[in-house]
Order: sequence, then C-alpha cells, then structure tokens
Amino acid sequence: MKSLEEIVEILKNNLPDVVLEAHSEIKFEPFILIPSDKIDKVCLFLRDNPELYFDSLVNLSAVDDFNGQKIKDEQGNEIMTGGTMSVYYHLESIKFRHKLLLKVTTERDDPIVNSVVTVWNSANWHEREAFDLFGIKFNNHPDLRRILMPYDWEFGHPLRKDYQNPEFYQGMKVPY
Amino acid sequence: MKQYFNNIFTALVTILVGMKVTLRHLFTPSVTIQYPDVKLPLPERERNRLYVNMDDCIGCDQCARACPVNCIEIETVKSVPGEDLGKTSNGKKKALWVTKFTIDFAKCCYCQLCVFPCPTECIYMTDVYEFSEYDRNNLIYNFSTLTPEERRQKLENLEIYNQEKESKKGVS
Amino acid sequence: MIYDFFYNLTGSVIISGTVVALLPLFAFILPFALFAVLLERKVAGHMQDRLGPMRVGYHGILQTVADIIKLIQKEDIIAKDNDKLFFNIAPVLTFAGSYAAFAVIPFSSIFLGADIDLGIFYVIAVTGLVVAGILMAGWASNNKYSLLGAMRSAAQIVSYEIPTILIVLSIVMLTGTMSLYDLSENQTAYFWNWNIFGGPNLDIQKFLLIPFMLIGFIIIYISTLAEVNRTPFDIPEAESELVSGYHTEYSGMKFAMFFLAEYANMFAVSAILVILFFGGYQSPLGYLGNTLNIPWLIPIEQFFWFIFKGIFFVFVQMWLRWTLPRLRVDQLMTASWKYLIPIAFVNLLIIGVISLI
Amino acid sequence: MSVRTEEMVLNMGPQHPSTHGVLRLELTLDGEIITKVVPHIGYLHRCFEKHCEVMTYPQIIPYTDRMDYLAAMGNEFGYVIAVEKLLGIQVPERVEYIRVIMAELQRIASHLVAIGTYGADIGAFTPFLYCFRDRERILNLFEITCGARLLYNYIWIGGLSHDLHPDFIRLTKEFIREFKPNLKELNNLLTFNKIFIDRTANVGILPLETAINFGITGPMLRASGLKWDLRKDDTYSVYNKFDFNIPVGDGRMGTVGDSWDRYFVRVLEMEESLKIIEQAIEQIPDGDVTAAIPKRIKPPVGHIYSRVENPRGELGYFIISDGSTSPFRVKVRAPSFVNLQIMDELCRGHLVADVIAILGSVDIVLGEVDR
Repeated sequence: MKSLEEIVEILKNNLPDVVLEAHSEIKFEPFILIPSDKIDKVCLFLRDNPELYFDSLVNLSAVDDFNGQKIKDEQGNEIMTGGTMSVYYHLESIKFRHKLLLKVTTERDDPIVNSVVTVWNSANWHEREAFDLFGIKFNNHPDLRRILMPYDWEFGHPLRKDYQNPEFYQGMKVPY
Repeated sequence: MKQYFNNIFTALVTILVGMKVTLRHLFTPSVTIQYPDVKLPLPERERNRLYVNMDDCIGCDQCARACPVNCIEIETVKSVPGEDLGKTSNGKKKALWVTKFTIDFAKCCYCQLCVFPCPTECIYMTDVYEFSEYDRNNLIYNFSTLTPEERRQKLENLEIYNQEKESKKGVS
Repeated sequence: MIYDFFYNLTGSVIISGTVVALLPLFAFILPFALFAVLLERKVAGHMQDRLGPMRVGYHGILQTVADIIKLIQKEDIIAKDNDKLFFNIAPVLTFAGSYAAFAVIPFSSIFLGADIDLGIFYVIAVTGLVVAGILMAGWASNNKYSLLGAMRSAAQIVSYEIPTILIVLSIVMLTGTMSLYDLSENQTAYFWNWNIFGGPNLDIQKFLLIPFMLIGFIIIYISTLAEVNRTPFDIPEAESELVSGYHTEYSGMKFAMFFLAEYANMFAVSAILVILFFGGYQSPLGYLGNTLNIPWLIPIEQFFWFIFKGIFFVFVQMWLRWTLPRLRVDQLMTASWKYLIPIAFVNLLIIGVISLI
Repeated sequence: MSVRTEEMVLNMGPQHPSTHGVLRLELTLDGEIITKVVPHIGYLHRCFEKHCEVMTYPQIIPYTDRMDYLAAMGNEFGYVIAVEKLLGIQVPERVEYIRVIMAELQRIASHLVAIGTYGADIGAFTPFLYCFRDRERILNLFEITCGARLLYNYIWIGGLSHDLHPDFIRLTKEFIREFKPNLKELNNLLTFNKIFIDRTANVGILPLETAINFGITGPMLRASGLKWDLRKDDTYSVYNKFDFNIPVGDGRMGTVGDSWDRYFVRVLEMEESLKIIEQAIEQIPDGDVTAAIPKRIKPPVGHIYSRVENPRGELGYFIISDGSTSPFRVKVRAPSFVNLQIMDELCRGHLVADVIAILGSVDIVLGEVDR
C-alpha cells in the first residue's frame, strides 16, 4: 500500500520532465493531474515500476468539463467554445492493493490525448468509447473507430453537453 | 492406451448418468402452466398497470415529476372561488381542476416511483397485466373525469374570473 | 409377399408395382412422421419439465397435422442468388434417398417391398444419396452457414459409414446372408434367438458372441445416429452455431421434405438395427396367432412388433438428443476414426474367429 | 500445382441464436479456423449516460436496472452505494442485510442463465430449461418482495422500497433446500458430461497475465486462477460479516483458465452465494428499511468511483456531482463491455464451433455492453 504522496514522490524522482499536480484536497478521491502528452509515459512507468506495479486499468472515463464560453451558432443553438475536457484513469495494483486516480485535461475544441493501449489493453474500447461519445482523439490508438454509435454517424459526439440531435439519419427521423 | 479406454469409459458412464436424469424427469410432473387457461396468483405487491383514482387526485403534479420516463401528463386549471371541488378521502381540500391526466403505458416502465410521492395515495398499481393493443395510441389512458366541454368551460371560468380580478384591480 | 398378393388381385404388373411402391409411403412413412414429430416434441417437453404441444386436439395430438397444413400454405421462397436447379432438386433427392431404403425393409413376413439378396447392401448404398442431397442444398443455398453445414455433413456421413459397414459385415459374416428378409427369418421364435444374444444356434459360440454383439450394437447405434444427423452428432444442422445448417434457406414444402426425410431416415436406421440385432419383425415371446391357431394374425403381430421395436429405438434417439450436448466437428471425426473404426475392426476380427470355432 | 485460397468473412449476428443478443462478430475464417474476430457492438445502445445527465438521482435507478437486465439488483446496488458515498449516508443494518440477500439471489439467478444458455450453445437444451425453472423461483421471491420480476427498482438511495415480505424468509429457506439437489443434478447432466468437457476444456485458454492486462474481472478472472473478489478484496456493505470462499479455476479438466473453468467457477459461486444467503437470513436484524431515505438528494460537488462485484465482474460507477439534483456525468464501467474485448485473443486459432463455446463462457449481456 502506497499513499498518494509516496506515489507522487516516486514519480517526481523518476520522471523529472513531467509536470505533476497532486490534488489531495478533493473530498472523495484525490488525483494527480498529468499533461495529456505525457500520460502514456507516466502510465508505462506506473505499470513497470516494481514498487508501484499498477497492472490493471480499472476504468477510463472522459468528461466534458463544459467550462468554456457559451455562444450561439447560426441556427441559434447554444454551443461552447474553449474550455477543457478531462480523462480520468482509475488504476489499481492487484499485487499491492493500492489505487490511483490520474486526470488529464485537454483542449475542448481539439482534444488530443496520448493513448495508453500499449500499456493496458483494456484501454482499447474505453478509449474508443471516449472518442465516439466525446470526440477525444487518442494518439497511437490502433483502431480508433466509433464503437457505440453507427460507424457513419456524422452529427458529432453525443455526450458533449452542447450536442444537438440531427433531424434525420439515413432518411429516418431521429426524434421519434 | 490407458487414457484411450478411460475416455471410452467416462463417455459411456457420463452419458448414462445424464440419460438417467432426463428419464427421471420424463415422469415428473411439469412445472409449466397452460397460461391463458391457468393463471398464477399475483402477489400483493404486484406492479402492473397504474390506476388513478380521480376522486382523490388534487393535481399536485408530484407523480409526473417523479416519473423517469415522463409518461404522465397532467394539466390543471385553478378553480374560481365559489366552486366546490370536494375533499379527498383523507381530508385534503382540492383546489385544482385536473383537466388532463394521461398515462402513456407504452412508455411506462412500471418502476413505481410515482406511487410513493402521492400525498393522497390516489395513484397506485393494480394487478391488470393483460392490456396489449394493436395501436400504440390506445395505450394512452386518460384518467381525467372532465369532458372536453367541461374543460373548456373551466378554462373560460378562470379567464373570466381573472379578467374580473384585473378589472377590479384597475378600478381600485 | 405383398407384391404377389396384389398381382393375384389385379393381374397387372404396373398397378401392383405402383401400389407396392407407394404403400410404405402412405401406410407408414407419412403417419410415422406425423407421429414421430409429435413424439419428439412430447418427449422433449416432458423431459424438460414442460408439457409440449397442448392446444390442438387432446394433449396436442393434431399439432403436427396443423404444422403440415401451415407448411403447405407457406410461400416457397427462393432467394435471388440461389442455384435454382439444385435448390429444387436437393429436397427431392434427400427424401428419395431415405425413402428408397424402405423398399427392402421387411415390415412383416409378407409386407415386404422387394426381397433382394443384397438388401443390406442396397440400403447402405441408397442412403448415401442423402449426402448428395444435403451437399446440393448447402451449395445451392448460396449461404455460408448452409455451405459449412453441408460440408460438415458430407464429411460426417462418409466417415461414419465405415464403422456401420464393418458391423454390418460382421453380422453378414456370421449369418451368411445379406437379405434382410432372411436375416429376420433366421432369428425366429424367441428373443434368445436374436443376434444380440448370439443368434439362433445354441452352442458355446452363442455365449462367446454375446459381449461382442453388444459392443457391435453400441457402435452401430452411435454411427447410425451420426448418419441421420441427430444429437450429439447434429453438427450439420447445429442450430446454435450454423443457425440451421443446410436447410436454413428452405421454407414451406421443401423444408417439409427435409423434415420428412429426417424422420423417415430415423426410422430406417432403427429398422436396420432391429433387423440386424433384434430379430426384425419376430416376436420375442411367440405369436398369439400360433397359440390361437389363427394364421392371418401372425403378420399383423409381426408388423406390430417391428413398429414397436423401431419406435423404441427412435425414442432412444430422441432421449439422447434431449440429454447430450453436441460434439465439435474435429471431435466427431476423432470419435469415428480413433474410436469407432478400430473397435469395430477388432470386433469384426473377434467375431470372425469365434465363428470359426 | 497451387490452389488459390482465400479467407472467408463470416458475419455471426446481429441475429444469431448464440450471440446472446444483438452482437455482431465479424469472423475471418481460414477453412473453419478463425484467424480474426472483430466484435461490432452498439446495436442496443440506449444512451444511459446521456439520460443520467438530465435525471435526478433516484430516477436513474430504474435505468440502471436495464443495463445488465439479468442482474438488475446488482446494478442498483452498485449505483446506490456510489451515491450514498457521495452523500455520506449510513444506512441501517437491516437494509444492508436485505441488499446482500437480494444481490446474492440475483447472482444465483444470473449464473443460472449463464450456465443454462451455455449448455444450449453447446447443444444441450435440457439443462437450459432446468436452470430457468430454478431461476423462476428466485424471480418469484423478488416478485413477492417488490412486485417486479426483472427490473426491480427495489434498492433505493438510503434504503429500500419495501421491507421483506413476511413469507420471504420461509420461502427462501425452502428454495435453498430444494435448489441444492437440483444443482447436483445439473452437474450430473451437464458439468461432468464427457462431451461437454471435450467441447469446453482446453478451449479459449486465458492466461492470468493477459486477463489482468485486458482488465478482465469477475468469474472470468477467477477462472484464470486469481483469487480476486471485490466482496472480499474491496469489501462493501456487510460482506465482511459472512464466511464464504472464492472459487478459482484449477484446470481440473484441462488448462487453468479454459472455458470449462469459467463455467465451473460459476457453478461453485452459486454454492457460495447460497452459503451467504443462509448466513444472512440467520443474522438479519430488525429495523426500519425506509428510515434513512433522504428527502432531497443533492450531493456535494465531487466525484466518486465506486464498484461492486456483479455476477459478470466489476461493475463500477464513476459519478461526478456538480452540486445539483442530477449528476454531471455518470460513467459506467460495465464488466461485459470490458470482458468482451478479449474475444479476438481467445478465439484465434479455434474453430467456428469454439467461438460459440468461448462467447458463452465470457457470458456477456448486451444491455450492459451497449448501455
């Protein structure tokens, strides 16, 4: 069992070029904020370090933070520009029984995060889902396609907070 | 070679054991029932089609707000002074005409969330579970006791009352 | 013989031939198929703690009649890319293959289509037609699942014919005849004269033969099970893998033909088993007609016993079907080539040695 | 002479008897040997996570039921625990016991479906109906408790919708007594049948390393030989008060982590669940089950990841609250969704018939995969 402070300490000592921000003031689950282009490196280190050995990625969830500026588009729909999107990584070490939450934030308008599929295969479909529903692009993902929505869905990414349903899809009326 | 004969032996034995099981079941009474002819008794907490006792409904809209699928639609009109709407069975005074109370059973998910918040216990689940229809629109049940004419009249009453109030205000 | 009876009655070769040819179909196969389908469903139902069909008639006895009427009414669907010629021929060929076997099966000592000397050989030959029909159906359906089913079926039937033939060979070797009528007549009188109990000769040979006859019977039962594509060897149909295998694309009467062929085949192989091992149409306990001295009762009794034994083995087929899972295609081949064929061979040799004693 | 050969692409599903729903597997075949499997999902997508953003916390409970519809109690349980952690509520002891009883009954019911359909996939149809016969009795128990048979909306935030029915304890004891011989009979009919063993042993072997890397949880992970059960290893509710074993695959019929192990772990787990229910029924305290239900559910700002051991594996809810009455984001870590990823890895090199055997042993529920 390692506490968050110890893990942060190990990370800082071994990966000096990564800027870490530990948020231990959060009430339920403290997390470490990691730059989106370094996440794969950090994850690989976390998995392979014999002291930490985070061998399992429990969950990967993307979140639309919806903290940008609200503007109106041509049709009068409220959309958002700017702001961030976050990806949360819940890691667990089955061997040492400790858990860790990593967070990555990225630009909402052009969200790009490095993929961790090479570290944990379980990230594959989670990342596809995040791409499908939020539009977050994962660098180096082997098979970044839509997963829950139809492959030819061209009306955006539905879990974004400002998503608008299309009127028609393939000639079918969408709102029933 | 030992494995070879062992395979034959286990195969034959396990097949015979399985056959014994099925043979025994051939002579045990069946557990199914002939559904439309025989029906199982329903437990007392059965959750099936909703029913609204309109005599008790005060139009408070709490069931509609609790519904996760928005299958309940309620429209109320304020009563004007002098109209007596009666009381509910547990002594609450009614103040609203419930001009529309429909439940769309095609949408209803039978979760019972609407039953608990009701202050007068007028919406509850019955034991009717066979109510399939050929047309989806027939599944929209209207519980309101008011006819469309009455509804229009209530609306007019309210409008007249409001206008009077307005004019009174204007006068004073 | 039944042919002579009709010939004497009508005096015409054509009429009596036609009657004899059609008699098993209308007197036996169609009623049997109706009955067997119902039996299958009832057996399945009760084994699974259900009731089976209950609506049409008392306890659903008219259910299959209703099904047949439904199948006749159904539209005959032929998909655009099907090979029309083979698609239409296949069910007929399959049915013809299983129906032709009934020509030589002796239902009783007089109800016998043709008493040919190579009866058992003929049966094995014509049932091979079924494979051709299934292959045609699978190919002509132009459906990957159907094709896979048909390929599996061909491989399966070809490999399971070998143990069947080896066991048949051992019986033929012992009795010295291939005629099904003679085989049945040999095992006359009481049940200890049946081949499964070592045949009619009462000597040391009979008792030596009993265990090997039992082994032979089990092997031929398993391999005939495979030949008629019943569980655990129903991989050509394999409902949960190949949807329905070779007859996925068929509907209406053509599907009914496959269905009919399957049930006719089930009885045909059971009948062969009965003739080879269980005394054919012979009664196990002597005839009522003999004791009461009514000679015309004997063929009727024989017919009854034959049907009874046949349906018993059909029932066992059903029983197995509703008990066992299905083998995989490679395990099916293993079962045949590594288990059944070597054992059948050894069995054949031992029976040969015993028959020399 | 060389013969031109080409690989065949076979679409298994979305309408296929053995894909357990609307799953489409794109199989690339070399003869009958699988070279590649690509699962296509999403045919049953019902926008659960989008729905959650516009609904209040209690209203989400009926929706969680519909994810893994064979284990609805487990889904509610996981969600409710997550929200209670956010709110900081302590629920009465009796409520916890009833929740555990319900979750374990649900686990038996769910495993019965898994086992029964697995038998049907392999070709034995009769065990399927025997399993459903027993499951029906569990559903009857649920029905007398809360009135619904499949989608219960029974476990609420802070409590339960109803207390136990007066007959419940008696009927449950009766069920346990009569279910034990049925389980033995099932083993005789299917589990130890030679054909069934041949079909499943040494098929779809999942090594432990791969399983952990793919995030596999639940009976599948345990079949690969790891004693990992959230009920014990990350205990929640009152599971620490019961004495039960965690069955793991031991490769009795073949290799550790093959399909037979995955199947048999489920059979053993049903026995363990019976043990838990027996103990819980004995120990259940008195109390009011609706006392702690809060009138207004408005969790503070924050996020929580909470997980429970569902019949199919680790069911996690990641809930972000922005302080309003409806969650800002709910992400469900559905066990079937994660477990299904392994299909390609498991199936490669096997026959078409083995795909069925492997898929059945993964035991997916498409309602949960697609949410």
